[in-house]
Amino acid sequence: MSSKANRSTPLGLRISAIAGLLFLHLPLALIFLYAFTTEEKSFEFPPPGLTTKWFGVAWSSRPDIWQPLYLSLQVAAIATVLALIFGTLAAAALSRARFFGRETISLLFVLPIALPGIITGIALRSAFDIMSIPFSVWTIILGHATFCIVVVYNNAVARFRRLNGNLVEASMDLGANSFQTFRHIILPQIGTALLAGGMLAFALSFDEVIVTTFTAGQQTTLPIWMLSELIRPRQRPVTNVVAVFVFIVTLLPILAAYYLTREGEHTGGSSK
Amino acid sequence: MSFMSPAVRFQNVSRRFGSVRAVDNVSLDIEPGEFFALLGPSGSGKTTCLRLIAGFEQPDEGHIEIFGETADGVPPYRRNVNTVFQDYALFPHMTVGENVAYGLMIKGVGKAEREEKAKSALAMVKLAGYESRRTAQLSGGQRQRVALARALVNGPKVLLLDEPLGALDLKLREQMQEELKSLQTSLGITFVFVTHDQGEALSMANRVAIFNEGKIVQVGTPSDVYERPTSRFVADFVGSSNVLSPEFAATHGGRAAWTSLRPEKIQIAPQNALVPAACAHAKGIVTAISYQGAVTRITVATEKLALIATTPAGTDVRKGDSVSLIWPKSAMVAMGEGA
Amino acid sequence: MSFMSPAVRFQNVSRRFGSVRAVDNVSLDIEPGEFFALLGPSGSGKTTCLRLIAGFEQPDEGHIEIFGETADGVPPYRRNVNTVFQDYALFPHMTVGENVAYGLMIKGVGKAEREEKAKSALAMVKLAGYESRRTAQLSGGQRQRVALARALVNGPKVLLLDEPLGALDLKLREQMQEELKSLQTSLGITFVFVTHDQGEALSMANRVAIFNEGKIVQVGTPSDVYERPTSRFVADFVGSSNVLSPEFAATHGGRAAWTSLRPEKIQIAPQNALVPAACAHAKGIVTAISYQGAVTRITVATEKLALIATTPAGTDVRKGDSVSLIWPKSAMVAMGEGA
Amino acid sequence: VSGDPLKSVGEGEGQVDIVAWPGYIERGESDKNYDWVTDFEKETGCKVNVKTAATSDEMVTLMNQGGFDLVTASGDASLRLVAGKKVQPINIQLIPSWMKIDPRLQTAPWHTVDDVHYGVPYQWGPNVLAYNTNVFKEAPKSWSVVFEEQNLPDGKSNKGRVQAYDGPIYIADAALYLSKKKPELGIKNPYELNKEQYAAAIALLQAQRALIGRYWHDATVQVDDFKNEGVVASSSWPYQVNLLQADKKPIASTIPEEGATGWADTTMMHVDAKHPNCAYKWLEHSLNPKLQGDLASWFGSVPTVPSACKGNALLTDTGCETNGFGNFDKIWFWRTPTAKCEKESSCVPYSQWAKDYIAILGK
Amino acid sequence: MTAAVAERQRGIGGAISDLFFARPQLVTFLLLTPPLLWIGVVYIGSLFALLLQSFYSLDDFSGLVVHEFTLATYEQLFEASNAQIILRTVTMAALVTVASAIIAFPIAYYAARYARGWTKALFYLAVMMPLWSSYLVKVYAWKLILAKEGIITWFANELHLRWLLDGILALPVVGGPSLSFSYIGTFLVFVYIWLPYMILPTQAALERVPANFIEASADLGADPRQTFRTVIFPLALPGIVAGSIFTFSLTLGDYIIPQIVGNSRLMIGQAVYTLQGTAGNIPLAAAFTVVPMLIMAIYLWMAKRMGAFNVL
Ligand SMILES: Nc1ncnc2c1ncn2[C@@H]1O[C@H](COP(=O)(O)OP(=O)(O)OP(=O)(O)O)[C@@H](O)[C@H]1O
Ligand SMILES: Nc1ncnc2c1ncn2[C@@H]1O[C@H](COP(=O)(O)OP(=O)(O)OP(=O)(O)O)[C@@H](O)[C@H]1O
Ligand SMILES: NCCCCNCCCN
Ligand SMILES: [Mg+2]
Ligand SMILES: [Mg+2]
Repeated sequence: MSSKANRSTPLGLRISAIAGLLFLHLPLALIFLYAFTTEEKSFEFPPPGLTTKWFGVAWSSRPDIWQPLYLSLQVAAIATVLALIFGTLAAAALSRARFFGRETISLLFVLPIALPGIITGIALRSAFDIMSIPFSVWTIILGHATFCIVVVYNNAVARFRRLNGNLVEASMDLGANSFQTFRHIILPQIGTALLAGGMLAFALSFDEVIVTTFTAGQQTTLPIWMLSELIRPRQRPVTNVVAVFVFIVTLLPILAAYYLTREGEHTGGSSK
Repeated sequence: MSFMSPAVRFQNVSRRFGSVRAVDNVSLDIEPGEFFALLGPSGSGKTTCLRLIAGFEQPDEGHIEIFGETADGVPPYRRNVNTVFQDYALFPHMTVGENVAYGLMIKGVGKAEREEKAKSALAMVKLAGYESRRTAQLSGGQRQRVALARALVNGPKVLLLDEPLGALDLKLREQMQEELKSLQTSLGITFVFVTHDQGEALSMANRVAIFNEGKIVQVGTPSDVYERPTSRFVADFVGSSNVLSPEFAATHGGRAAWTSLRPEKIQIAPQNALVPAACAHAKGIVTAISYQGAVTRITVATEKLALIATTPAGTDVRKGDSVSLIWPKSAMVAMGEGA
Repeated sequence: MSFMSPAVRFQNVSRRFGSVRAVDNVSLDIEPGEFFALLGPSGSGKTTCLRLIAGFEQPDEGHIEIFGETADGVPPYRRNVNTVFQDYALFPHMTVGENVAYGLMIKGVGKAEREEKAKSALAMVKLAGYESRRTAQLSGGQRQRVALARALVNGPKVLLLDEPLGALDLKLREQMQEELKSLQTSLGITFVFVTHDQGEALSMANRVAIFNEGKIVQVGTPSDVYERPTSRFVADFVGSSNVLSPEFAATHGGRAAWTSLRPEKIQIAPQNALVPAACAHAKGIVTAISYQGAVTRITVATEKLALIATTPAGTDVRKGDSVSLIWPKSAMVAMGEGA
Repeated sequence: VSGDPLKSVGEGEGQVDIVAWPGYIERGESDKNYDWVTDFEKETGCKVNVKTAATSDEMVTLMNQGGFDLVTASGDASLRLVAGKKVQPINIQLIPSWMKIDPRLQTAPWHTVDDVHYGVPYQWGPNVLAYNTNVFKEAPKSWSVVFEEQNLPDGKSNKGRVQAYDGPIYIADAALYLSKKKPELGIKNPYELNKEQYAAAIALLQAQRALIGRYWHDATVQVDDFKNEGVVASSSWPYQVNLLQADKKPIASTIPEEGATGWADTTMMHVDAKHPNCAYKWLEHSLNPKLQGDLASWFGSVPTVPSACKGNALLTDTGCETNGFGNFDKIWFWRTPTAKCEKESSCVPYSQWAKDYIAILGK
Repeated sequence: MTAAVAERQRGIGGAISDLFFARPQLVTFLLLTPPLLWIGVVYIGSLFALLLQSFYSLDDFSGLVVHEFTLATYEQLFEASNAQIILRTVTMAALVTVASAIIAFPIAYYAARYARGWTKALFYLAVMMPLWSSYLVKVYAWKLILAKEGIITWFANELHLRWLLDGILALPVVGGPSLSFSYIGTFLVFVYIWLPYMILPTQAALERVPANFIEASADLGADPRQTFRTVIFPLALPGIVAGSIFTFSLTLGDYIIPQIVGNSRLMIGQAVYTLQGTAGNIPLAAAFTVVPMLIMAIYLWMAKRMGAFNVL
């Protein structure tokens, strides 16, 4: 990779890339804008007036936000942890050995993300029915972790594939047993991939509606809360306030993850 | 532990991968303190041999002993053997110092002590002061030395090196060859060294094993294998050689056997030059001249076969000249039967 | 297009990357039909030079002409120049045949015709019948030859090769060197060749340019640069050399200048051997002997400096012997001033 | 033992989970004046958890999933719930206010099966024709404005400007319209259609498809459609009309001459209700005249307790009449169509309705 | 002097490690079993349970599921109205996928090949942020954009482009009374929501195209356009295919977007969602789910062969 310096960006490319990004972001700007509208139930354009009161309202007089927020955080956190464990195990197993059926199994592991969420949802739901498992936080987590595993698995498998096998042997050569090697060598090497996978898993879980609809009983996760707020608005700007809040709170972790994972790529690849 | 037992002993060791016999019934003793080189073409089993010693592979057949103790089933992390990997395999998430101290940390050596030891190991390879560098900031030669320090700090009884100089450019390689050699001499550790560069093997090793297709075809001192190759394969593989057919050898004062004749033993003389009694000769026409700096390589087509001679630079033969090739009969080395 | 114009002309070309002067005010003519080698340490600007010729880089200063036509602003795809990349850069989504036919397809040559041409280009590099192979199924040497065929099939006027043999092992490399050389001779195309292997440069090239830090420090035939280095840098970089200080040279029959003396020019004689009139000599003690097969490399510490001599194998000196070193005064090559 | 009615109402379990139509159970969050939950919670210690459902199908689905104590089921859901054994008989002895219920509703067939009561009537009302008063200076007289392509009084076609309900039960609205428009079909009950009558209704709806930009599915979504999507006429509920009028939108409603379908909702109790005591407490509370009157005012519906019509500040004394108290007999309340029916020898069942309605929407 | 084959203290970890070393298959087995139990048994088992339901049927009279093997439900699946749903959904999914790929490519290409340093970080953020923003809130934002009284109309009026908008809305099939009541609207929202899922893998694939392939192509005479067509695009294709796994599958199964923005014509997701509620027609709902399952199975198989999984 050299000589970027004399390669100027073709104009057409620049324009279509920027247009594409605008397409991605103008609706987001709208979400921001309508967190400040004076309307309460349904939105019109242009907004009749602007106010910051909804931030106060959301903070102090809408206690119904907190429970779903907490539940979503809880579900996403646990699903992500489960996904990290199971996804890493699967990635480690499938990248270290070749055995009959390995290809099939690797295909199986991407299935939950490749099949529409509604199928995952209904299938799990009917399984819960058959086995008389009552709905609970755990059924939601089970549903989410099922597709989160894939996200972590994908990230981890890609990193394992690039992990220089000699590092593991070098560690054993220097006296470290399997566990020590895992802790001191493998984990730091795949750490950034797990971080990236974990973040994406968390994001997907935190925002998942469809699978949740089928695997939740009475519990209201944040997206479910949002859905009912949007369909039957009480104070519609409050929904936007919550969305904006989530947006801002996640900005920094995403940026941090970006730099961390980049560093990982860098050092991961420099061993040659 | 017996002081008489070899550092490494292979007893009829075989290692197969599917249908490939990577190492095929190899028996070998490497003595303590030797600088032992494994030489052979790509895929001939050199790396597999090292991996068997390190414990990354287990023999399918046969036994390996290290200093008289069986290595059967002993995992790498329980062998007092260390490896310098071809690509160094430095841990990219650790500093130079942490890399070197890794083995000690695993052993449970305290922080202060292992930092001290890492420091002196780095000093030994002339990298004092590099402790806190990132490995990505090192040049190839520096990495190689870190890998060496990381292995040596554990005080191995056998050090395995798999083409450690392969990735370096010529000048750096020459310099590292000298450093390695003097380190080995001063530490007295057994070095087992894989290379595909014969010059390296010949100049550095006490003994060389030549591999071909998983088998050892010859073991001996560098001059053994260079000057007395026992097979066409060795003659051809180690340096360049003219291989004379039994007939040609017989009619030129040698034995009726496949015979090796090194190019540098052949002198180029005018067509009608006198031939000393102890020498053989052949007439031919110069077909190619290749300048190589210190020497010039001249190809001469004789009636029967093309011979290559190397002469000091500046010889004024030209393409198309008719010349006489003269060589001492003693320079013809007969090799094994069908070799 | 004038037949008198050089194949490639650099006029005061510079290329900077940030503060690095990768190519620094280089002027150079490469004649049509030459086999021209660029030699120099890592980072000295060889690749950048090739990239300037190919058009992947544009000079920051100066001009490049190709066969008399300016290359300023001409994109790579409009230059009648082709490149064999160091890592071959074969397209993984195409078969061998498609790779070779790629340039023709781009030119709009019909399917039948380009397949025909690809076929004969592959035959030329001895890969007939490999058309439908995937590139992943090829060995290193085979890939290199596909890359060559892919470049040659377009009938370039200049072929650029960036360390094309770097990844191959010795035997294969020697074989490819011969193939390349004979191809170039038979096609008469101008080859510009980057290597870090001096042996390769010396034996293959008509002329060699030696690079250091973005500058050309010497251009000449192989024997020019080997036997008449104009600077310490060249003397040291090309082959191994004893560099004598002006004082040492002056007291030993040379000029009072930094002087190069090749090890193979030095003879080792007994302490009191007669010194012919045309020769210089120095006495010293043997400090190291390194067996290298064809030759043995002997280090002798004289009063002033350590000299290296190479002698044919079999010389029976030993470490610690007191010897006399004798060399023709003509072998001392004085180099530029502060070089 | 699940399914057996309670013999007496004991201590509350601390909560009650209810599936309800939007706007049916208010705790003052939308408008402080409309709150019939807070006091109940204080008195009984039963926390009320509400899950709103937009359609009868959604309600049935939620009840099938379980986890709820009560549901405010309309007639097209109630019998399905009874047949599906998802709801339990109600012991009316435990509901002192039972006798206050409008006699017309006490044994209504959508909650009484073989003389067993499966619920407590909650509210009822018509599916009105909502229209934009800027377009219609006078109230439209016939449902034809949504069924047949025509120019509206503003001179523009009704195409793309009218809506129909997104639910199979809307086939009954078409049948009701046809019962007047094409008397020769002999439609006597829009929920009991023989093959021929049914086919005519389907044909009408298929033709109507070309007029509809989007079917309305959710009450509050329809409010948006009236505001933002240029909808000028649609079958609707008084609830939407109230919301739109409160927002000063030029919307009014009428019951055209063909009459109207409607809903009469019943609070029913899940067979596996986990909080039966709180549920009974709520059932009794649901008949509270204050609640009934406030709700009628809020939703635009009619109380099932006639006494609620008097003296309610929010509803006002004319409220019940306005919301259709006198129209009870003109309203064809939602029911689940079944193959076995009274007026015809055999009728097209609901499953067929459901399938065909999907096909109509997809046309 | 320590023994050559050292006897270091083992501890429990060491002992297990020794066992693992001697039996590498055991390690693979131990690693693989838990995730395989989850995905291979629980998840796949659930899918089979669902699949099984599609071979039951619904009794029209009682509305109850008949637990007897029959293909009647599949017959229903291919009735005109249901076949229409499948066709409509697959067409939509295909168009959304193609459009996402077309819009995503320049972004991914720019990010992979031209953006450096902070611009690269900016691109990354720009793609990740929409992914982290609530799906529902985004969809509702679009409703406001597309509504008849919405933003697009507002701008069309301001810019005197109303004729253009009306012209678009007058298009047969895809048009409608308003953008938010039309296929165009549904399509736009789908493309918008799934776009990041297309950009990320495409960018990953593009980043893996070595720079010297592009130089080699130029060297052989290909101008940038030809290089793009013959080298860059084919090599980025696995990434696009990986992205299309998401866009295609997510469109196949989504029931929320077409319900909020659309013309009430059902898509598979909505059909499944309503069927399993409406009259509890689980068999038909299950039969409907078989369609995406089959499509995705074939799709995955092809994608795997193209190497798309490496950039998923
Ligand atoms: N893990 C393995 N699986 C399958 N085959 C293997 C494996 N390791 C080595 N081989 C095969 O065994 C043979 C010997 O390989 P080995 O690496 O020991 O050769 P080498 O002499 O080190 O070659 P090189 O000089 O190319 O490094 C080769 O044919 C190789 O392909
Ligand atoms: N694209 C680039 N950006 C920044 N610096 C560069 C770039 N390309 C080359 N350089 C720098 O220019 C100098 C010359 O590099 P070049 O690749 O020409 O050397 P080289 O002689 O080919 O070396 P090598 O033998 O290692 O291939 C080096 O210092 C290198 O780091
Ligand atoms: N960001 C919301 C999109 C939902 C994606 N869900 C993926 C799960 C697929 N089963
Ligand atoms: Mg090897
Ligand atoms: Mg280079």
